[in-house]
Amino acid sequence: MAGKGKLTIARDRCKGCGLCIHFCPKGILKEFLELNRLGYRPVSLEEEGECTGCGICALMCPDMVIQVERGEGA
Amino acid sequence: MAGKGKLTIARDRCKGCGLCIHFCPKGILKEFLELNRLGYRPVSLEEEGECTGCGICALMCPDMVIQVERGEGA
Amino acid sequence: MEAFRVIVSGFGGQGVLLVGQILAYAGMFSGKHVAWIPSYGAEMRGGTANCSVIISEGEISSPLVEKADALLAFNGPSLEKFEPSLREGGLLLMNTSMVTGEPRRRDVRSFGIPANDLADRLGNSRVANIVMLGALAELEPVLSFESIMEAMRMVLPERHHHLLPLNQEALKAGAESIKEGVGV
Amino acid sequence: MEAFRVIVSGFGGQGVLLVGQILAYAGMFSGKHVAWIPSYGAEMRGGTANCSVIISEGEISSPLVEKADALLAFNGPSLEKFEPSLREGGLLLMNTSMVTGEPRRRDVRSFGIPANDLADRLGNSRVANIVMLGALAELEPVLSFESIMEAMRMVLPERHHHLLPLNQEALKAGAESIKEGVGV
Amino acid sequence: MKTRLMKGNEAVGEAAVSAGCRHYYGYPITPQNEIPEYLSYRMPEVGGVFIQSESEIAAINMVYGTSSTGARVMTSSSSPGISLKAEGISYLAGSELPAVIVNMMRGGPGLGGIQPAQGDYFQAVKGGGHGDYRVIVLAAASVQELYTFTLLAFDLADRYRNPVMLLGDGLLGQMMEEVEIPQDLGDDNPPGKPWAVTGCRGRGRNIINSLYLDPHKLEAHNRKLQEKYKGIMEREQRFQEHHTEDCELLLVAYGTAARVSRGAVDEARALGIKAGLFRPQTLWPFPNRGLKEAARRARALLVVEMSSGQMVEDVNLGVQCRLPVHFYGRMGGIVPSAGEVLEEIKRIEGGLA
Amino acid sequence: MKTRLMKGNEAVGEAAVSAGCRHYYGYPITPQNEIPEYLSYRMPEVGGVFIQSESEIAAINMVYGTSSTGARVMTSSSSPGISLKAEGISYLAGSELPAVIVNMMRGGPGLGGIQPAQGDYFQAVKGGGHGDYRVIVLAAASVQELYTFTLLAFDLADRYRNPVMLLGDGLLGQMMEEVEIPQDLGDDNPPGKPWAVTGCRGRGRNIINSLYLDPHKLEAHNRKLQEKYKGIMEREQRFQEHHTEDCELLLVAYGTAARVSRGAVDEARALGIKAGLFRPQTLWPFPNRGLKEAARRARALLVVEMSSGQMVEDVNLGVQCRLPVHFYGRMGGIVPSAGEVLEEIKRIEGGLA
Amino acid sequence: MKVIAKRPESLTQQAFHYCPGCTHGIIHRLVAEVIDELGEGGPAVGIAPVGCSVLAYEYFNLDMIQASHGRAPAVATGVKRALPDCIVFTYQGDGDLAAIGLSEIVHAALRGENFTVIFVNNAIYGMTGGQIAPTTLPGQKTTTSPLGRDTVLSGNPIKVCELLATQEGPAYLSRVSVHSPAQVRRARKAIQKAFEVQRKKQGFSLVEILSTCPTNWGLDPLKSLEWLEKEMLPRYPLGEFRTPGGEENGSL
Amino acid sequence: MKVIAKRPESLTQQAFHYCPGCTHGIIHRLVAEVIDELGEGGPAVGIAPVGCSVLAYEYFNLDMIQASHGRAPAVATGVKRALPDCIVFTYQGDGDLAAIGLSEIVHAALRGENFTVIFVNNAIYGMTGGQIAPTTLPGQKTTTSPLGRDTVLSGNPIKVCELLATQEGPAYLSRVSVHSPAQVRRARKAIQKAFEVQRKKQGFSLVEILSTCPTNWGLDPLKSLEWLEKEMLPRYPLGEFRTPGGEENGSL
Ligand SMILES: Cc1ncc(C[n+]2csc(CCOP(=O)(O)OP(=O)(O)O)c2C)c(N)n1
Ligand SMILES: Cc1ncc(C[n+]2csc(CCOP(=O)(O)OP(=O)(O)O)c2C)c(N)n1
Ligand code: SF4
Ligand code: SF4
Ligand code: SF4
Ligand code: SF4
Ligand code: SF4
Ligand code: SF4
Ligand SMILES: [Mg+2]
Ligand SMILES: [Mg+2]
Repeated sequence: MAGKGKLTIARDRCKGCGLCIHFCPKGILKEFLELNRLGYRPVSLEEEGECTGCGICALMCPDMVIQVERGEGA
Repeated sequence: MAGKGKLTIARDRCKGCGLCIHFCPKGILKEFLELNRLGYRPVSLEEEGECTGCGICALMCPDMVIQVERGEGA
Repeated sequence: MEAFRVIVSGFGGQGVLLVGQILAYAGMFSGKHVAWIPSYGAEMRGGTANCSVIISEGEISSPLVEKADALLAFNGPSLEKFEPSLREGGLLLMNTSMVTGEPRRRDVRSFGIPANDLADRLGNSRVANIVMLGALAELEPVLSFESIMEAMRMVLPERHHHLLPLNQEALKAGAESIKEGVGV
Repeated sequence: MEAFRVIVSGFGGQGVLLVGQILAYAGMFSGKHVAWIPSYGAEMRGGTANCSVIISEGEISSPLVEKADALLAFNGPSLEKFEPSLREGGLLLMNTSMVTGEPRRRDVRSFGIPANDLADRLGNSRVANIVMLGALAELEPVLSFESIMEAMRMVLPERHHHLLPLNQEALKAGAESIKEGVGV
Repeated sequence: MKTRLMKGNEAVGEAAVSAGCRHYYGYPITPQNEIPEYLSYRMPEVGGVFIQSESEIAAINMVYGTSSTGARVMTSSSSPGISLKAEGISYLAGSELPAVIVNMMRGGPGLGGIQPAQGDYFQAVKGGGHGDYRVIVLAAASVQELYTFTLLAFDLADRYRNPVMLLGDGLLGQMMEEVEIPQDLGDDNPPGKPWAVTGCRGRGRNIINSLYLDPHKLEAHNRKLQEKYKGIMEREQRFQEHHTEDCELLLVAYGTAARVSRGAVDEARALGIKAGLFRPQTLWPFPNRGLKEAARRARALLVVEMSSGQMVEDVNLGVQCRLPVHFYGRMGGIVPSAGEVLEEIKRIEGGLA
Repeated sequence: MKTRLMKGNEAVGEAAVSAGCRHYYGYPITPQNEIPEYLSYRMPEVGGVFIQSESEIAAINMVYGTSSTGARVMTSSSSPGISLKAEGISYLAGSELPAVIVNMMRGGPGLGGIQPAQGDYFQAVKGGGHGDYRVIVLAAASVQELYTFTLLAFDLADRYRNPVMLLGDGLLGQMMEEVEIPQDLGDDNPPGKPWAVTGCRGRGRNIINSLYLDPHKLEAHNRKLQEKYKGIMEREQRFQEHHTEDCELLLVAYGTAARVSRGAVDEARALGIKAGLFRPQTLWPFPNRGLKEAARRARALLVVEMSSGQMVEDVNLGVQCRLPVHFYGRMGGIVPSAGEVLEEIKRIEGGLA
Repeated sequence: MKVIAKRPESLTQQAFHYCPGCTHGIIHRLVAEVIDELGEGGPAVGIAPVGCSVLAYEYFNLDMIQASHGRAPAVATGVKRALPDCIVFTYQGDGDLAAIGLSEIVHAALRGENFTVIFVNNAIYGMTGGQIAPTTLPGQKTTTSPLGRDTVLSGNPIKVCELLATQEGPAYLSRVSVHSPAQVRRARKAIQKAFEVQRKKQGFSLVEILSTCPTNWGLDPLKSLEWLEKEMLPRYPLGEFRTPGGEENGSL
Repeated sequence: MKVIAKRPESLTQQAFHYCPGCTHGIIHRLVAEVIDELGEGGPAVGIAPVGCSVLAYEYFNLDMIQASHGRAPAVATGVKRALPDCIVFTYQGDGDLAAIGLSEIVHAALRGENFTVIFVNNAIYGMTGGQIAPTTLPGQKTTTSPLGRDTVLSGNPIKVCELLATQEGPAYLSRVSVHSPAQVRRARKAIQKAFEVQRKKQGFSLVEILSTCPTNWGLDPLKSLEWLEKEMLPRYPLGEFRTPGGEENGSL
């Protein structure tokens, strides 16, 4: 089941709230170390291949930082 | 049982609304024919002796026109 | 007369404001300028009500009646309250069915009209106000009978127009009472 | 100097307003007139925050700092925003742990203080603001070390007084960093 | 042109309908209840909306909503009710929304009384609400003017995207006079409202707003408003004169007080006193130009108000304090009589002679 | 006498407590939130009552209730919130109830902004509410004055049975300055309140009321109020002067604008320009007497306001339009700089020379 | 002879200005009688905002406050917080309490302010001449609903007791009527209870009293009582909606 | 690849000013998604009064109105009566709707005005810096209840859905939350339903959404969600309180 998702993260819009990280069922989102333009540590996807494209991270992100795509049957 | 009540009617304060007349269980209150100072036909007690002093007329009078006294066991 | 000023006063429910409005319409239909001012307020309904009317050849500056040419007093308190507002030589019309007291003014022309009794005789005590109006029309030539009838047609809602004849009778009864010289 | 004017600016949460208050208290304890003005607003919390402080021998007429004698810039945006407000020859203190850009002004005296790093070294990154304050105190004789310590006692709630030694360390670290000449 | 006998309050209601206003929101208060009462049956007749709102505040905010959509809208009240609309009026002005607000003034302060008064001049003219804004204020002096000024109010509101207040008083609202209903019911060419909120479709989105967190933007917005107000001051001063050509004593009064004063002027003329009357029809913009002109020959002014003296300040400013400005006022719902005003005229005339 | 560093808003809160005020009702609004926040813990400490009311209207009416009982009471807000209190303030004035109302002004109109402004001068001074009434208006220019004027406000309110408004702005409310807490906390001999409603016992009943249905009674009531206002105008004009002895150009400004102007005056003096500053501390009553005196030698006036120009009308009236009155204003939350004002001074001075 | 019924001490000698047969008068008397009974229980302060009862300060022989339209609960809050041992009540109409003053009454109830509200529901704006009220019945004609209240346009009548009963805060909520001698006696009991709750500092108490407006209903006083019984009662069921003990009785 | 989650059309590109982790952002997105779906269903107008969401006019890609504090329901009434076929919604905070604007919301509901209310209950005044709200929980510390809400002094929190559900008028009333993915999905459904009710002209609809305020609660975003679940849910049970069909479900 793993590996059908693709994330696009607008890193400069992320406020580092951590909600996506907490709720990702695969635990593959992490805090990035460098500050972004806004002064926050934005999120980043650690293990790209593991993402299922479930969309939960985007569902919980208050700032629409994450766009999720999922492979259609692929 | 009849005949224990005594009414004092402040006729000049009566607005002729008729509530006391309607609710008197003995049906002994009537509209007076002459207009009072306020331009209303005030109430008057027709058959003094019949009044039981039940106080209902005073209970329903919005203008406290009627003072009721009742004979104590007398 | 350049302008004719009337005060109409009585208990609420006596049709006092209506009489004033009829006067105003009648004035307007006669091509005059008019102003009608009601009392308004939060006083007890069924308390006193009054209005004033000015019928004038020229534009009306102050719409308030300071000195009235005529007073229609429908009850005792009205007489008391507005008698002083009459100009010298003005008309004082009292509804003697309700007014028991005597006017104090001696410098005015006083008339007593048993308006309620006359109205009762016509079968409807509610036209007492029109009786008073008839009396005024008889005394004050500024108002033609026709313009008053026209005004009544205007003021009465369509559905009450069957009452117009009755009102016409009332007008006449009022006028008659003056002709018969019930003057005080 | 008749009056000393400072702007302190950074992200919300960096203790910017507090540094300003400590400055103001320190000024007051030195017998000066002071005025402290915070930015306030409905902007995003965690957005920028700033305050200005005037410490003056005489009464302060306009409490606004039009030209600052010193700027404490805790982050990049602050540097950008307030650099133009510095007077010629003024003091520019940058927290180089957060400010990555370069100052554009060449007519001021610039100093870089790695405040967060120094604070981390003291075991508590939250005292980075005090490190910056220490640097300023080192550069600007109007503020005695003692009056600043007294001010901190005033500003810190009683229950946090056990942190005073740490803050004293932070002050010193800031002062040291200047002495060591980290100036840009 | 048709002539009808109408109550002032009804004239306002009917004029609103004639002006194409199809939305009225208001809360009862004496002495203007005939406005909502009239419109409660008239609006449904013309497919319009009448809501007796839960409060004056709700009413002015419903006005804000309907005005945002570009539709003509009116509310009415009397003194205490107008006070409650202060915040809403400031918002309307700030968001540049057209709206007509009627105040049939009564005696104050507080609950006061319900008889005619003019104690709300300051509130109307200087702005009862917060901030730098202006409301165009029309002061009617007859039922006829209540009618025509209502039409005018809608036109001005749309033309300037600004709230317009129509001032009357209990007497004007309650009295009946003949009204000539004009054929021409106002602006031939009302401005379009491309700014209106209608649910954007095929155009950029519209925003109705008075918030500018950046003080520079808020200042720019205010400067724009002030420019607009300047234009209104240039163009919209309205007044009426009576015997001002040669007058030595110039009375200044508006609304009911002006009618009484007119009577007094006529009586004074009959006595050979050269009195005249200047009647502002717009209270803001105050007709300074006309006043200066009318006062050219005057040796003194007499301001008559049904208040403790409020417009008198603007009259003083209008004549640059160059002439003695006397004041005669009644308060609490008392309408001065022409006789009283005449006495005052004689007194001043005596002093002048 | 102790010196403390305080925020303006806190100084108001603490001064209220010092004045014996034990009842505060208010609703949050920037930039005055520190007043309710401070009092939410301070009032319980001194056995007082703090209620964050459901609205500004509720707050002003709670004030009405507590004031009726004779207790000292305060509310505070900022511009839009003050507009909502307009009806309540008119009621307080009409019923002659003492109360202290604080307005930390912000930019308007409408929602406007939250930065310091002075656009509510008209509202405060001419009365935002309906009817003929006056509110004593104190304008502080420092945190110290916020403190002392709060004390003064309570005294004046009680002395005249009248609401008193204390005007500040966002800057004064938010800034910290040193405050000397005086030993003498106000009136030694505050008037008794035999009129207060306390649940009558062994005395005639008391009634708090502003309703007079009979216009003659309402007029009499108004005359009584006007008499009182006249007395206040006589006795309570307050102002401060700076270099007015010999000034040729007199600046007039209050509050924050006055501080900036004072700086500008000092800089002008340094340039040899004979500028001076007249700072009204009471906006109503406006200190006409002091102004006339201060303007004696002046050849021109410059009014500086953080508004489009409101007090400028009263200044014109105050000097009887005998001198050119210039105006410099910033709006929308912008505080003018001393430099800007100095430029204006130079410009006018150039014209005079 | 024993006096059965007479003018209570807590009323002045001033004659009411109310219209003939208007039950405001009955309700005034009941409130005054209950306050009389409190005796040592209380110095009292009454607060009447705007409505036909605006002149209540002339009638109640107590310290009285005239308040702005709808705001009596806020004024009462200010009074009671300053005079916690004084009996405080408001006397409010339905336009006053349920239209312009809705927020104030709900929040006073939520805060559990310890005063008593006498809420006179006559389904109309009496004082201003008979406009629609929040409590006007569907179909009822008023001067601003000339064809009868259309619920699609003007909405549905508000049920105040029901509304308040959903919240914690109020200690006593009751709806009574005065359309018959028996009901008048019950109304009196409810008022007694409400003041008792206040005296015991149990919190907010409100008695909603269905009342007539013969003048603006266009009915004579007797027909008005009948109309009240026939039309209002089904919409506004009588009963206790909240008691301090919790033994509510929705259909007393 | 299919796009599962992206920025809805009904939002502009403007970044929110909300604090990190503030769920106002989630709620904005849900509303925008539902409006996207309406498609031909509606030109829409949104109304945001004052509160942290005052800048909503910068975020919703729609015709927008900024309204005065608490009065959005009155403004929406004015809009909807003029544009009966336009979708109209208000977006209000708990201070806005339940304190200063209580009267407006109740009366809009009573009138059955056909618009949708998005009611964001975060138990505090976010924008002004964390003062007590009518919905603040007993014991909760705020800047004006520094020792925690004392119900004796400040009263009890208001339950808006329960309050409105006692009256005829509202067609749809629901309380949802956004503290977990499952709840966010449910919240979305409720919002859909509310707009659907409006589109069908069934009347007034309101969705109360329990939301966080990490900044003023003094908790990090995650702890805030936990606090919401643990503290707010027991006070504010989720569920539908009114549906047009009548199948209310007090504990959905
Ligand atoms: C702010 C304000 N708005 C409106 C009014 C006018 N007004 C006075 S009483 C009243 C309503 C009266 O109705 P209600 O409260 O039901 O009392 P009732 O007269 O029926 O007993 C209104 C609208 C007012 N005095 N003040
Ligand atoms: C008339 C008025 N009073 C007060 C304010 C200040 N104010 C702005 S938002 C707000 C409350 C915000 O709280 P809430 O409605 O719960 O929204 P949140 O910020 O929590 O989302 C207040 C009191 C105002 N703008 N206008
Ligand atoms: S789409 Fe699902 S699996 Fe992929 S990162 Fe987001 S939450 Fe994790
Ligand atoms: S939820 Fe959004 S804002 Fe928060 S950390 Fe994740 S991407 Fe960033
Ligand atoms: S006391 Fe009873 S019996 Fe006697 S008149 Fe009155 S109601 Fe009738
Ligand atoms: S009830 Fe009272 S007012 Fe009415 S008729 Fe009887 S005595 Fe007169
Ligand atoms: S108008 Fe109605 S409520 Fe008012 S006194 Fe008359 S009958 Fe009673
Ligand atoms: S203050 Fe609270 S509600 Fe407002 S944006 Fe920040 S977290 Fe959200
Ligand atoms: Mg009623
Ligand atoms: Mg909130």
